[in-house]
Amino acid sequence: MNALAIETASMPRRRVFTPEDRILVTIGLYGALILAIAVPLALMFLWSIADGWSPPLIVPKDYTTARWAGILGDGSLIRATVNSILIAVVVTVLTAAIALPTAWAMARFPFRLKRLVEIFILAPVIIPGLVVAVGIGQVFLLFGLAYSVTGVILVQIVGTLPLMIRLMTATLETIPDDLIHAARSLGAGTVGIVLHIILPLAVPGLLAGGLMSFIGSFEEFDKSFIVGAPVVETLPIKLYMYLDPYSMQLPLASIVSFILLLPALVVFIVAGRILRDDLMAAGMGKI
Amino acid sequence: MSTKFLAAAALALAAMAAPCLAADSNMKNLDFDLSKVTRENFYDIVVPAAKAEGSVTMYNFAGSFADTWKELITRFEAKYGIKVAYSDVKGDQANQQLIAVQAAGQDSPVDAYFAGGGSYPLLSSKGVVGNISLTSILPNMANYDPELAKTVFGKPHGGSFPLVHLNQTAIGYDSAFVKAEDVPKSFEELLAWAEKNPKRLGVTLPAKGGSGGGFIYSVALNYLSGDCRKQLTDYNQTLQQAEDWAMQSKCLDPVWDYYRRLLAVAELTNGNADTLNLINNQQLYMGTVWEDQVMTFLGTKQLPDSFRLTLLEKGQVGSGDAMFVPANAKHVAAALLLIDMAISKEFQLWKLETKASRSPRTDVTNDLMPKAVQEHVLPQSVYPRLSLPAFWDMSTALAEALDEKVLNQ
Amino acid sequence: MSELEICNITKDYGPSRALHPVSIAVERGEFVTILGPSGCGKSTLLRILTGITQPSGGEIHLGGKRIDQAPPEARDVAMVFQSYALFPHMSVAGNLAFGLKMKKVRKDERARRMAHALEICNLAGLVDRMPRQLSGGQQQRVALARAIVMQPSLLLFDEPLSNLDAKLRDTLRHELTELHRRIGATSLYVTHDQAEAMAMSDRIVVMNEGRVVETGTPLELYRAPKHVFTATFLGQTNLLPVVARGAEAQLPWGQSVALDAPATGDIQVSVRPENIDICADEAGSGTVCAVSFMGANALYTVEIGGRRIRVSQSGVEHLIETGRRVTLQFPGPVHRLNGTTAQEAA
Amino acid sequence: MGGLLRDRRAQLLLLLAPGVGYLLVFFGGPLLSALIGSFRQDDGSFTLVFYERIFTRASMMRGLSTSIYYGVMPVIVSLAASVPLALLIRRSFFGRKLFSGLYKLPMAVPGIIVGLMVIVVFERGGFLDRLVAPLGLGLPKLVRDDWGIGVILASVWKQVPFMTLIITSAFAAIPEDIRNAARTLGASRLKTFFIVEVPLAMPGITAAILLTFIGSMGSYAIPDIVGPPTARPLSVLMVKEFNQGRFNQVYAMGMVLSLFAVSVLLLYYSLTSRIGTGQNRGDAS
Repeated sequence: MNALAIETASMPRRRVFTPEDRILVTIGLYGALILAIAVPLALMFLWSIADGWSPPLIVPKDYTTARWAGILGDGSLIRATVNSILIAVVVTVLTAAIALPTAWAMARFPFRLKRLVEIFILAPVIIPGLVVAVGIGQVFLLFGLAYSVTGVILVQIVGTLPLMIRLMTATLETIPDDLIHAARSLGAGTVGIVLHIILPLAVPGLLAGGLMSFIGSFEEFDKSFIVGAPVVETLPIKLYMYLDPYSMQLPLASIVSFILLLPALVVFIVAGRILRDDLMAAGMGKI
Repeated sequence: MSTKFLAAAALALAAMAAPCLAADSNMKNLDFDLSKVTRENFYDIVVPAAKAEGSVTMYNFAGSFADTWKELITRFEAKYGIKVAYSDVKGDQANQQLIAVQAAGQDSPVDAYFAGGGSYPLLSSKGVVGNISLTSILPNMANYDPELAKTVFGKPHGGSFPLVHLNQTAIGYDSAFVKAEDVPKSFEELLAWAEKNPKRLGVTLPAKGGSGGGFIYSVALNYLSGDCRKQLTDYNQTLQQAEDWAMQSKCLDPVWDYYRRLLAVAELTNGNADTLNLINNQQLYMGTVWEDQVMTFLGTKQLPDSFRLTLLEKGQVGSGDAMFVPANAKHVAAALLLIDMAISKEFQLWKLETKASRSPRTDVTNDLMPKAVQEHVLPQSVYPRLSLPAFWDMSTALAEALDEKVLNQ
Repeated sequence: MSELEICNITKDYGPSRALHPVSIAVERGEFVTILGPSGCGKSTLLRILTGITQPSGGEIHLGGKRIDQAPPEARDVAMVFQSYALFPHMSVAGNLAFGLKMKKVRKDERARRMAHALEICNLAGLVDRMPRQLSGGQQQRVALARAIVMQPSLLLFDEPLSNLDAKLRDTLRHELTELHRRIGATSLYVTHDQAEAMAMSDRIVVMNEGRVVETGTPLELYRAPKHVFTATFLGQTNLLPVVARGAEAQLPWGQSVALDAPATGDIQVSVRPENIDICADEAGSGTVCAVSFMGANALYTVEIGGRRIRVSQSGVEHLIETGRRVTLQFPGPVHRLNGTTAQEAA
Repeated sequence: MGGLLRDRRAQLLLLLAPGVGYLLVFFGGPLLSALIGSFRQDDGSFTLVFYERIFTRASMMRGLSTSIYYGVMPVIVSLAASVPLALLIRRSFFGRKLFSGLYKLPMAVPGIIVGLMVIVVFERGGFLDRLVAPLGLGLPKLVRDDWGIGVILASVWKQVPFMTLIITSAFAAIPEDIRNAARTLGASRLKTFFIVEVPLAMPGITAAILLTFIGSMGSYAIPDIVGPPTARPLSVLMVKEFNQGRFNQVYAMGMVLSLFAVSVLLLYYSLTSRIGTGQNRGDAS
């Protein structure tokens, strides 16, 4: 509701279009979308159920669901999925909790070296994940955190924190100082302000950051594997084996891709209504 | 009665002997006296100890082996009532994990690890392989290939790293496009065929797939002789020494020349599966392949039924994958029992029939395969006659040198 | 003791001083306006009163209690913000209830106070609206209601009308005055708009450059400002250096006028435009440079003795054209200013 | 306590502590140990040999230039696609809401799956080839091709939504009045776009360019799967070294890659001279 109003408010006047224009734009954009996203996905789906697909066949002649049944029939897959969901939820909540105070500082305190702190927060995005993962893996072994759910959660937060902090910073920057002052003069203490003013107003950022963190955690492989596998089994850890680039079998890899993509697909179809573009852009597209 | 007594005795012994055992082997979690175990008393000592442990953790590095091990585990759990915690892993990363654990002095997270045969030098140099002479104490290894019982691809392993599955690199071709009389029989003929059919031969990039790595080592074996060949097959070299030699030696010039001419007319591919996919797409007619992977792809109709395999004269390398007990494993007895069952004749036969997975047992032979399967595997005329042992460190070194000397020039 | 006593409050930002010792007293029920140009320190003072900003020195007493060290939520002070600062995620009712909930006011009491505030602010039909569904004037009234529902000892206004258009501002100004009369809350109102200040206040505190310049009723400050700043900031005026000789003084162009307070020597006087009469006279020493007709009156700019004097003539039937010669007359005594410095006189 | 909380310096540190502290411990620490590791032999002695290998080996040097190539090209192509897309999305069309949710999907697709998609569609003898074969046409090689066009395509596919999102917002943030002012002052629609809107949207666009560049340059799965086997970027070579257990070499390569990315960032900052304070945001009073 809120997002809706602001989105329309940010584009107050659009150029006037004739209905034909609209139809052309609609056809063009959706056409491009189908070609770029739907067709590859459809082809991958065909691969996942094809029973043999060689030239000159444009679509497979025979189909099988045996492979789907085989992968889905693996009982440990459910356990891994539950693990993944639980870990993703905890990671998302912790990420938000850790990010909020820091984002508040980044959004509302002027200080020297702020730029430097910004770069540092962005750094996990810049530095190749493998380097960090190997380093963390060895540090965790010393602390006894390796092969524990705790370790996996801790290491995944390194990946989700930067985006969350940036999204939250962008959100919190938009809260006027006066609102806080008004709340204080109306008798709200620090806790009251956080609970009644900041958190409710940070909801768009929390939603955006939360969804991205959830997907990020749900699909994370490298770091989770190095720290957690195989004692902690998440869905990607279970499935990435089928995606070994050098011996990847297209039919199996397609099935796995679909299972991994499912949450992202759902989120982004829903996201059109929840995620605020301006926030996402402000959080991600600013250096 | 006597079993029970023995078990109790073994446990008591283990309790007393544990500290000194830990000192002379790298298995600090032993709960029975390993040094007393022989092929004869194996089950008497190990079965009770394994049942006391109650469970065993197993890693599998090969994606294509998941259902194979599922079968083994079903049989194992039914027979011994010991729970198997099974995980599919990515070999390279699992290796690094075990190395890190070992370096940190912690217990191994896995008890029985089905690992790539080529990873032995790396794993053993980092102390990851448990010092247990499996090949001399496991009863089912009595009929084990004596060569493999002591060495793995030339490296002595003292029985600690026994292969439980063998596989073979080969030249695969679609017989619908390659006539029987055109099938190359030597490396020269292969090159000639490629020059006559440009971009129809797929060569897997050695760094990205064993079929390519095996091929480059096979080429080197084919062209080198005398002292050069001695150096090429000197298994005592470390990876670093092999790299230095591969980078500098003039011995390998014929290999580089061969590759330069071959790659001018062949397609360099990004992996074993990549080569097979292109053959399925009828873009390539011939390529470097793994025999067992071809079986898998045929089974899921990702290769035409007309696909055939052959080996070149002077030989191509074969490899294998081992199941071993990592250092400081926690359920050693159960792991021993599991490996013993994996190498049993019944299981090896089953594996051969369903997966074309060759066996290191001398009593499991090709002619036991069903006729229909035999058509799609290497014919008896070439296998095992033309199978040569792989030397993966050298292969890696050659792959790196190929990068510097041919691919990036 | 006054309801609100501000004693020697100072505020420093590093080496720069935003407030020099400022002292203001406000009586119970009084409506006092702090008037000054932007940057004069009036908003800082307001923030110090709410507790958002900490003073560097001085004391504040409200209802006999010292409050300058208390956190904002512990002060019995409510503020109407320039931006209204309505909570965008709460309805009108939610905004009003917020402070009451924070202060743990009982539910029935809360309902009673809210109903009262809604009624006197004319918001009865808007309780369930969200702030973004309200017009500027409505938002303003909600902000006001949110402050008065607290029944604070002190009500602060930070230029609450500056975001509204001229006509609405006028209406709301009247409503505010009316409202104040009804609830009688001790109020401190900050603005830079002198008309607003004069129309609404019991007293005005004029501030400039972090200091209180002078304090008085609107009438006093307009008619008899002590300082040049007050004279120029409140309405329009002509500042003239004169030579005083007792009750009389000589204007720069030689004309003699009466002084409202006797003096001798070089002093400065302030003459409001409406206190000068203008007559067309071919022999006059002044020349009309500009005329603007304002409806109720006409404004002339007259050049005389090398100076430009502004004259306002009300009830005009025909205008004197530019270029015409005129004479100026001063029917009453002119106002003598204090604190005149040579520089200011120039 | 109260006094401490009043002190803004203490407040700031307290607030920064969770996020920055977390990253210092779980990211900075490992990074530092990686940095030290990149200069250490196994026996603990100092060495430059891992860096020396990067800058002396033909494959590594080619890897570095390939990394840069795979960083730059997708940016150029993405930009060419994103700007028109962003301008179109501003318009009102049917199903706009659904579209703006769907087009972002690639942002969440792991690189390895993107590589798989490219193979499924573009592999020689694959779907497209078979589709156009009856017409007597042949497709150019897009997988494993020497120019890495497949890699660039895949990276673009993954980056366009991100760029479009940022550019759309950058344009949306320009007040309509400024646009109108330019038009009333006589600028044509096209001129308004290039002289007024593009410069105003530039900060957003450059940020998108930089992040896309860093993202594409460091990506591993896509060039590994669809890139040519000969020219492999540093990221792919790094994983190869990891698989062989040469952690120190991995660290050194990671440092070189990171250093490159960071220096591009710093160059950007020095060009826009924004480093240091960051006083432009936050209210001091």
